[in-house]
Amino acid sequence: MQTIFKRPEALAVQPTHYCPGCTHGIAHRLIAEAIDELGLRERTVGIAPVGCSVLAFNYFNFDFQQASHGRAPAVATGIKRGRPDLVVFTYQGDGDLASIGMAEIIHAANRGEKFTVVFINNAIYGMTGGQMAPTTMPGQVTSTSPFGRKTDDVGFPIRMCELLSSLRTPAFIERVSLSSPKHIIRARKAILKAFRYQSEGRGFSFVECLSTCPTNWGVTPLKALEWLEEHMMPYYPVQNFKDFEPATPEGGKDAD
Amino acid sequence: MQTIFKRPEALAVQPTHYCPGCTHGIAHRLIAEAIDELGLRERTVGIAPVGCSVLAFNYFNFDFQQASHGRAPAVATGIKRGRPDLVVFTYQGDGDLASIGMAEIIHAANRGEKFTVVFINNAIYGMTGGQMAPTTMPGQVTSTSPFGRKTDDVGFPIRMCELLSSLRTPAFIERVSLSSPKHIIRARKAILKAFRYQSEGRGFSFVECLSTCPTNWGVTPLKALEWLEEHMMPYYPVQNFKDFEPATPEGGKDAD
Amino acid sequence: MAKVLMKGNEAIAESGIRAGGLCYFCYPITPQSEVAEYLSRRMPEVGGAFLQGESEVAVSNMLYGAAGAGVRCWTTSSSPGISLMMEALSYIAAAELPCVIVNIVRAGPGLGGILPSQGDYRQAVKGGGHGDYRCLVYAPSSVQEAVDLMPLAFDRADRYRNPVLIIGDGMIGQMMEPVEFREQEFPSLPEKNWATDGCKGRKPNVVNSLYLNPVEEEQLNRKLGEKYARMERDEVMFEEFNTGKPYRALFVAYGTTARICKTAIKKLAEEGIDVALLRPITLFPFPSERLNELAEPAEFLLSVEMSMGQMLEDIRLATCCRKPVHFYGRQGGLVPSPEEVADEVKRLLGSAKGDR
Amino acid sequence: MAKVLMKGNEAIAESGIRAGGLCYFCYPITPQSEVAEYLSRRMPEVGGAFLQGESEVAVSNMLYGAAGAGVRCWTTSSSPGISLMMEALSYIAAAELPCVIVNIVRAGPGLGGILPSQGDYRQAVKGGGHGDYRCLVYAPSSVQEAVDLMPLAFDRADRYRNPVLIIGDGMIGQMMEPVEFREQEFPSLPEKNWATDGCKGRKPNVVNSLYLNPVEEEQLNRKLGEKYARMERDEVMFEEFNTGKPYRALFVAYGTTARICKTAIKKLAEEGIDVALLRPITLFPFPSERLNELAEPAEFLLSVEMSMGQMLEDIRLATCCRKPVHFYGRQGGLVPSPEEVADEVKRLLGSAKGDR
Amino acid sequence: MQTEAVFAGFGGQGVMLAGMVLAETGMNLGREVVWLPSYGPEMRGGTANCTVIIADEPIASPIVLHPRDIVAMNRPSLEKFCGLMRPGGYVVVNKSLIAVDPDRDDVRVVNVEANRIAIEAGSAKSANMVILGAYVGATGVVPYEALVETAQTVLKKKPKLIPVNLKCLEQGFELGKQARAD
Amino acid sequence: MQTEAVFAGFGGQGVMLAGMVLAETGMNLGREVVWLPSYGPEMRGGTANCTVIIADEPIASPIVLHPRDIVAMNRPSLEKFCGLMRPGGYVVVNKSLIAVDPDRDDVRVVNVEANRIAIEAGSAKSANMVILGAYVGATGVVPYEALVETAQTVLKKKPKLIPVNLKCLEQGFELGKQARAD
Amino acid sequence: MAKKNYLVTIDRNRCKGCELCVHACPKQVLAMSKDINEKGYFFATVVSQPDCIGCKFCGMSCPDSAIEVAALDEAEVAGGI
Amino acid sequence: MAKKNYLVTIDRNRCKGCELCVHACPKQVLAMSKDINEKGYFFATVVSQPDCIGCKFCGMSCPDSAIEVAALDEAEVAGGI
Ligand SMILES: Cc1ncc(C[n+]2csc(CCOP(=O)(O)OP(=O)(O)O)c2C)c(N)n1
Ligand SMILES: Cc1ncc(C[n+]2csc(CCOP(=O)(O)OP(=O)(O)O)c2C)c(N)n1
Ligand code: SF4
Ligand code: SF4
Ligand code: SF4
Ligand code: SF4
Ligand code: SF4
Ligand code: SF4
Ligand SMILES: [Mg+2]
Ligand SMILES: [Mg+2]
Repeated sequence: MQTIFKRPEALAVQPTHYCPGCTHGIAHRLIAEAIDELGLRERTVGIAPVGCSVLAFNYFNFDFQQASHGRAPAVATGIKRGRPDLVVFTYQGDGDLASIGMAEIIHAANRGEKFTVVFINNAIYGMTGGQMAPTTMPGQVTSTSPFGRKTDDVGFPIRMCELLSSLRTPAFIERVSLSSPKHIIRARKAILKAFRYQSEGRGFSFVECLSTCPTNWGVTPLKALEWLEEHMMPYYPVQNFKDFEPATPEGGKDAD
Repeated sequence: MQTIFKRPEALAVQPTHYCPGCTHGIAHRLIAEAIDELGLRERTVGIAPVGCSVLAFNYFNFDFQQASHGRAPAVATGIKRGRPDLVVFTYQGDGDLASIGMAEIIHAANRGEKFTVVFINNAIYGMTGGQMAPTTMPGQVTSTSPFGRKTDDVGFPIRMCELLSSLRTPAFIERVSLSSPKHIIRARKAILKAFRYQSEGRGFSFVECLSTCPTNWGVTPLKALEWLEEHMMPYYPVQNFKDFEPATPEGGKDAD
Repeated sequence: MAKVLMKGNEAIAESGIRAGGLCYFCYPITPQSEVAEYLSRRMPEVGGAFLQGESEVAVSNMLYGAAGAGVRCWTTSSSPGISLMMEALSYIAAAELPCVIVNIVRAGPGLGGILPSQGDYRQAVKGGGHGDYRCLVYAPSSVQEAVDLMPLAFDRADRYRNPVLIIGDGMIGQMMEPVEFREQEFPSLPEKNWATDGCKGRKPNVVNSLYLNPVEEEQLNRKLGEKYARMERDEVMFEEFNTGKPYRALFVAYGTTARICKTAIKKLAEEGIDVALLRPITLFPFPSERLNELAEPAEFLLSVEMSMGQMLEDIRLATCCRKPVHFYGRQGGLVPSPEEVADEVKRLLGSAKGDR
Repeated sequence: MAKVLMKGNEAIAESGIRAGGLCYFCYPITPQSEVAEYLSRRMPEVGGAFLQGESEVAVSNMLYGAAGAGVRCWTTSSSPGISLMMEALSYIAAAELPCVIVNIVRAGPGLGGILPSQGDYRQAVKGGGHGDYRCLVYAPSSVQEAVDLMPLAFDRADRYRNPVLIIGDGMIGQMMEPVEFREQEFPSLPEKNWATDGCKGRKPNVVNSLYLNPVEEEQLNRKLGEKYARMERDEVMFEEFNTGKPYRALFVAYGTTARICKTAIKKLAEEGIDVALLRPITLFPFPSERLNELAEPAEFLLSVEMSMGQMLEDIRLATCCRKPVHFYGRQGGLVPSPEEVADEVKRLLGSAKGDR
Repeated sequence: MQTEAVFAGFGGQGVMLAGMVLAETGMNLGREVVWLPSYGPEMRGGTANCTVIIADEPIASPIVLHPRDIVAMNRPSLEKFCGLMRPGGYVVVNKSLIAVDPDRDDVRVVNVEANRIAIEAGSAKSANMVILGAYVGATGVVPYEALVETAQTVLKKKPKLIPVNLKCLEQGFELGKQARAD
Repeated sequence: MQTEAVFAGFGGQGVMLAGMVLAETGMNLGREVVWLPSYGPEMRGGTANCTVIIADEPIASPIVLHPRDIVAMNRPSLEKFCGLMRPGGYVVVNKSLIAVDPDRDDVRVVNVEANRIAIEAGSAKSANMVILGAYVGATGVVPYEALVETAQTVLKKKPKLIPVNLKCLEQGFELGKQARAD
Repeated sequence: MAKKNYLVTIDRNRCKGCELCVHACPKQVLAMSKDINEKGYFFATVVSQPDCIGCKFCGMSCPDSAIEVAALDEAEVAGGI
Repeated sequence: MAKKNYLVTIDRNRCKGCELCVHACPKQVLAMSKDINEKGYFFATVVSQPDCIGCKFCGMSCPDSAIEVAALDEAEVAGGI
């Protein structure tokens, strides 16, 4: 008998505190698989954000730091600048990365910091009880947009991949979805590539995972996946935005 | 005799503290002209940043607030949300807006806050003595990039117009140059339009002015203009990036 | 008006609106997000402004802007969020802008936990931002008091042109108590003729904290100093409990812990041990004078806190160390029980001398 | 090694490198940008890391990351920049990470001015971030002392696993004095077996300040409390001046103002008035015990500060208000002159009683 | 006089609301009340509980280490709180989900099959009303009529749910009263 | 003994460097020195000045309200500082740019046409060396040889500039010495 | 090539009953049980093991890593394990 | 249409001597003076007024708003103002 699918070694045995059907767990597993596959476990440091995944350090089998809200990219920068030999990734929610942490993610991306970001976009603040995020869909009801997100009041949802890929420096940017096995397979590849690029020293790599928050969306896990595919995917296209190209020589002409 | 060119009324008589040939003064005048032309002086509030233009409140003839470093867009948001009847603009340098203030400018832009931003990009921190900015050119020597900006260490210069125009909400985004009368005329038009849009309630308007810092670039004012045209303009193309289009209806399909 | 049963956070929200705080900026954080949630529904009804900002840094600067334009504005947050406001708070104080900031304190330091705490006393009272500035700091100990302090806070903010902090703990935010929204009368306020709301018919106004000329900056510092001295003279608020008859010990406690002390006092009274309580309602200014008087008959003072004893220095200063000042505290989200507190008093009464 | 004439900021930069601070993050701000400028040239030479971050918020979190990975790291900034680090500082203290933060204080509050000040005393000493935490705080009063304190600061940061602040004023940063880079010997440090530097051969490490279980959070608070008590016992540093013979008054001053007091003491001595000085070198822990002893023979104490008297409370606490404690200060970037200070002493000696 | 009751159960069992209805009833009667939720990490997925204090004098401490009464909707709640209650208090046990009995003999036990009764009454979600009724029936801390009135006001916005909830309340109340009489 | 000198002038006149060379000379002689710049708003475009203190004992206060000596490169500097200096001190005046005379008779005045001499020596930028030489010549605060040595070390990286600067230093020194003798 | 056989194992006490695996399985191999586990969730179970095609979709979809999939050797299948 | 005449006025004490106006003028109407102004700057002056075509480039380029341009009426020109 040969096991063809099981919990990866880099994932801790410890069960998670996530709500039933929350896709955070899927993203965790994909990361662990990538780290196992590339053999990076013993030199990896993960950065947990403030958000539902704040306790991520309990769920992986390698070193972790817990960062203040939104600042995981700065924390990761600190580690990488001090210890370039380590493999570092941040794991951040959309409130964390796209709201309070906007400056840090853009600057880390633009400096080409050599770490990986796994961005969990579930269009809401999960941890604090379902407030509006910058990624919340137009019309979506949340606890601080009780009448639905009004774009003439607070604008349209921010698409982080599009935003970051308007920068020249980042090496790899891709958006994936965790909504079905087909998409999960693509997500797995993207995450693997992001870590591989990092381990090859190729600069900043970023994977956005479209995710669910059944609890705060107020639907079942299955309905949440449907809602993701129906409402989020048309606005947040699942695709590669940037893949590694050798940087042009210092001061050279602009490739864009 | 008919005066065809003079100091606009909205500009204070008070001489500025700017270095000789610094284009901050030109930008000031263009703003004052726009405000005069639109008759907005008595209901305008300007926001001075932290940077060489920190004392801008002395140079205009209307109400002003001085904001903390990088937060002018938040300050402007506060004013506009509390007093939507006022006309508000921020005046920010590249260190202020593109470094420490990145989160605030992106979010104000994305919420479509109904104020105007005049962004003075001189590729350096002027006020503090010429440190590297996120907008500093590759290879450019500054007091904190003594060997020239290395893109493999700190990435490529950030292009704010490109970045912001990847967002869906902003109404008006244009880059202009203050390097010659021809460009100044275009700049004047862009700034006028930005204020007009605001006064019509059309949402966030943004004008980036390519500028000089002869003092910290270590060249004469004339050479500085040349350097701007030669080195900055190819990388920072002078053009309109976004002009007002009516927002699509709530929750409607994505226009991009 | 009839009483209604309300959660502290929602009661604060409603009271803020009734006090004219029609411009509210926030960033979600437990245990106070209900304020924002309530106001996101309620503000549109009253024509006020509700905005969830991108961060507490931004929110605090939105306050600066709105306050500078003469608008009654406020925010609520909790410990880590408040720390992010320190630069702006210093600016707001320096530019003499009125606003109200409610801190529903949680356990710290760092990310800590979300349970109640009083660990931000020093930050609030001694100043967490840079430079010489002070905030007026109120510490309600019931939902009703939180409701009552909101209009006062707005009034004093405007009157002094100074930020006002309200320090509650998670408990104050989360518990429900019956509340009544009473109309409060205040003397009329000076006109905000300094606000940047368009220079029509007057010279331009400037909201600013930059003074490159050190002489002017010194003047600002001294002017602010005088203002804080005025607050110390005029704004002290406290409650006394059981001070009418002789007592052997004096509790000093604020907010939730003061209520716990009251129960402990009742329990102790049943055992024939008389203990009194001074409850500071203003933490800055601290009720030093009254505390000094009340300390007189007591054998010792006992500060009961949900922190490591952050109020101790103020108690010692107030009493010139004439009486032993003891400390009983729980931390990390644990709340001292009346039983624990009563036991501590008995232990101390039994024992010889405490700390100086 | 021969002496070299160096600007305070550059001397601090060089000393930081020699102390092994090979990982430096910064954001420019006057009056300390020379540290960054120096290190941007020097770090590549020594194979260290130099990075100008996007903001002080980011920089302070870079420190958290690097310190957590076991790297000796540090930053320098000035007042408003330091305020932006308050959340991270609380995290760093809570996660027990070692790092050094130099604050070249400027006039505040708000944007203030760039001239020298001591207005951040309370922020540094009483805690500007949320929650119960403390930093070890050193206050050099010469360029040489700043140089000497850097290795000590790094050592203590590692030894206590705690952030260490160095508080200079703009003068310390800007003036040139001859300095010598002396080798300092320290007992060997415990291994950083808690650092997140790859879990090869051991269980994963976690750098964290979140404790959802209040019992654990309380334990953390108490553990930290014990650490701070240990600092208070073992780390007090101060200098005495002119305390060898009888004196009528005692100056208490740190940093630049202490030097001014020394000159005032000489001037006063010429007029036959003997005055002594206690100069705290550590602001936390404050040299309370020694101050209390030295206060004994003095008629009064005079705190000389470039602030509105932020150190007064600590002096009063140390001396249990047994002696009048007076205050002479300049603010806003103005520096008290020796003449002014001497005059104040004479005025006070002439007058009857001062404040309690 | 002061009574304190902890209402505890699984998230979603409606214990918070049950406590709120009780507190509001007390308030409407002009008495002093506090409703204090446990909030914190256990919110997500775990147990939920609240404390209701009803008193004649202003309530000093909102924190009650040893409440007089316990209302336990599930087994972990019973196990967590039963040991803390004061001797002589009431413990109301949801027998539908709790197979065991309280391990104390100095407290008065009220057994109610709250879920079964609710399901039979036509609303599986109203088990909280059954048990609230039982608590009030047993303790008499507030008059039944006042409780009903509050429940009606609380449910005002969902008038269709009123009858079934009142039915649950009543059935619980009767059981509670009986237990008291026992 | 302690001497304090304020070097003041227009930004770009090199007063800061002149002060530094003096301070460094003092240090090389084993004496206590402090060099303190005025920094602040006046940096941009306005006047610049620094204070150099040379003493035999550790220097207590780096702040000198009433310096002994003044070296004024332009008129605003003379006006700003002359009134502050102590009686008996030296005031060195750059006559090339300052038409007026110090309005005090209790100080010793040393007039030097620093700019003219520098231009004649072949380096318009070296007026600061002329005036530094004059100050040292007049006051004798450090030996001339030590000053020359320091100047040479400071200019090490630009060897071409050494001769002209030394020439300026020397001419200034001679004028200073003369003035002292006067 | 002979049809391969697979063994799907679900750790019932890790399962939170989200049903994502059930939904993900193209062959209806899985279903929710009527029992609850330690944590009080209705957990997923294997109801038609032989239909399993070893696509691993169930495991990929499970947020709680409660599922293992193994490929059985011919022999094992024959042995009826 | 007759050639119009223009009057360019430079506020010498506002001028910081940056030379931008001189450079911007298409007609070499302006030049730097050899004198210094109150602030110590060599200021810009008008050296060939009649060549001015009133394009305002000088004014637009001046960071210190030191320049005014006026169009002269026929009469004024005649009057030799
Ligand atoms: C400075 C600060 N502000 C606010 C919070 C409160 N907070 C905790 S998690 C969170 C949002 C999390 O949302 P997201 O990043 O989308 O993660 P999710 O929970 O959805 O996975 C917030 C605002 C905090 N802990 N610190
Ligand atoms: C919080 C904070 N950090 C840093 C500074 C110091 N500072 C003042 S101006 C400035 C940069 C200004 O550069 P830029 O925005 O490009 O404006 P410029 O001077 O070039 O016009 C900095 C970093 C400050 N005042 N406050
Ligand atoms: S609240 Fe939402 S994001 Fe958080 S664990 Fe639950 S489902 Fe997942
Ligand atoms: S330093 Fe640069 S940006 Fe600042 S005023 Fe001078 S030239 Fe302009
Ligand atoms: S491996 Fe595929 S076929 Fe087999 S149970 Fe899982 S999802 Fe169904
Ligand atoms: S996906 Fe996992 S957690 Fe969800 S039902 Fe299936 S086995 Fe259980
Ligand atoms: S208006 Fe035109 S032509 Fe006339 S001086 Fe100015 S730039 Fe020259
Ligand atoms: S552009 Fe203005 S400041 Fe510059 S030289 Fe001409 S007049 Fe003078
Ligand atoms: Mg989220
Ligand atoms: Mg700039």
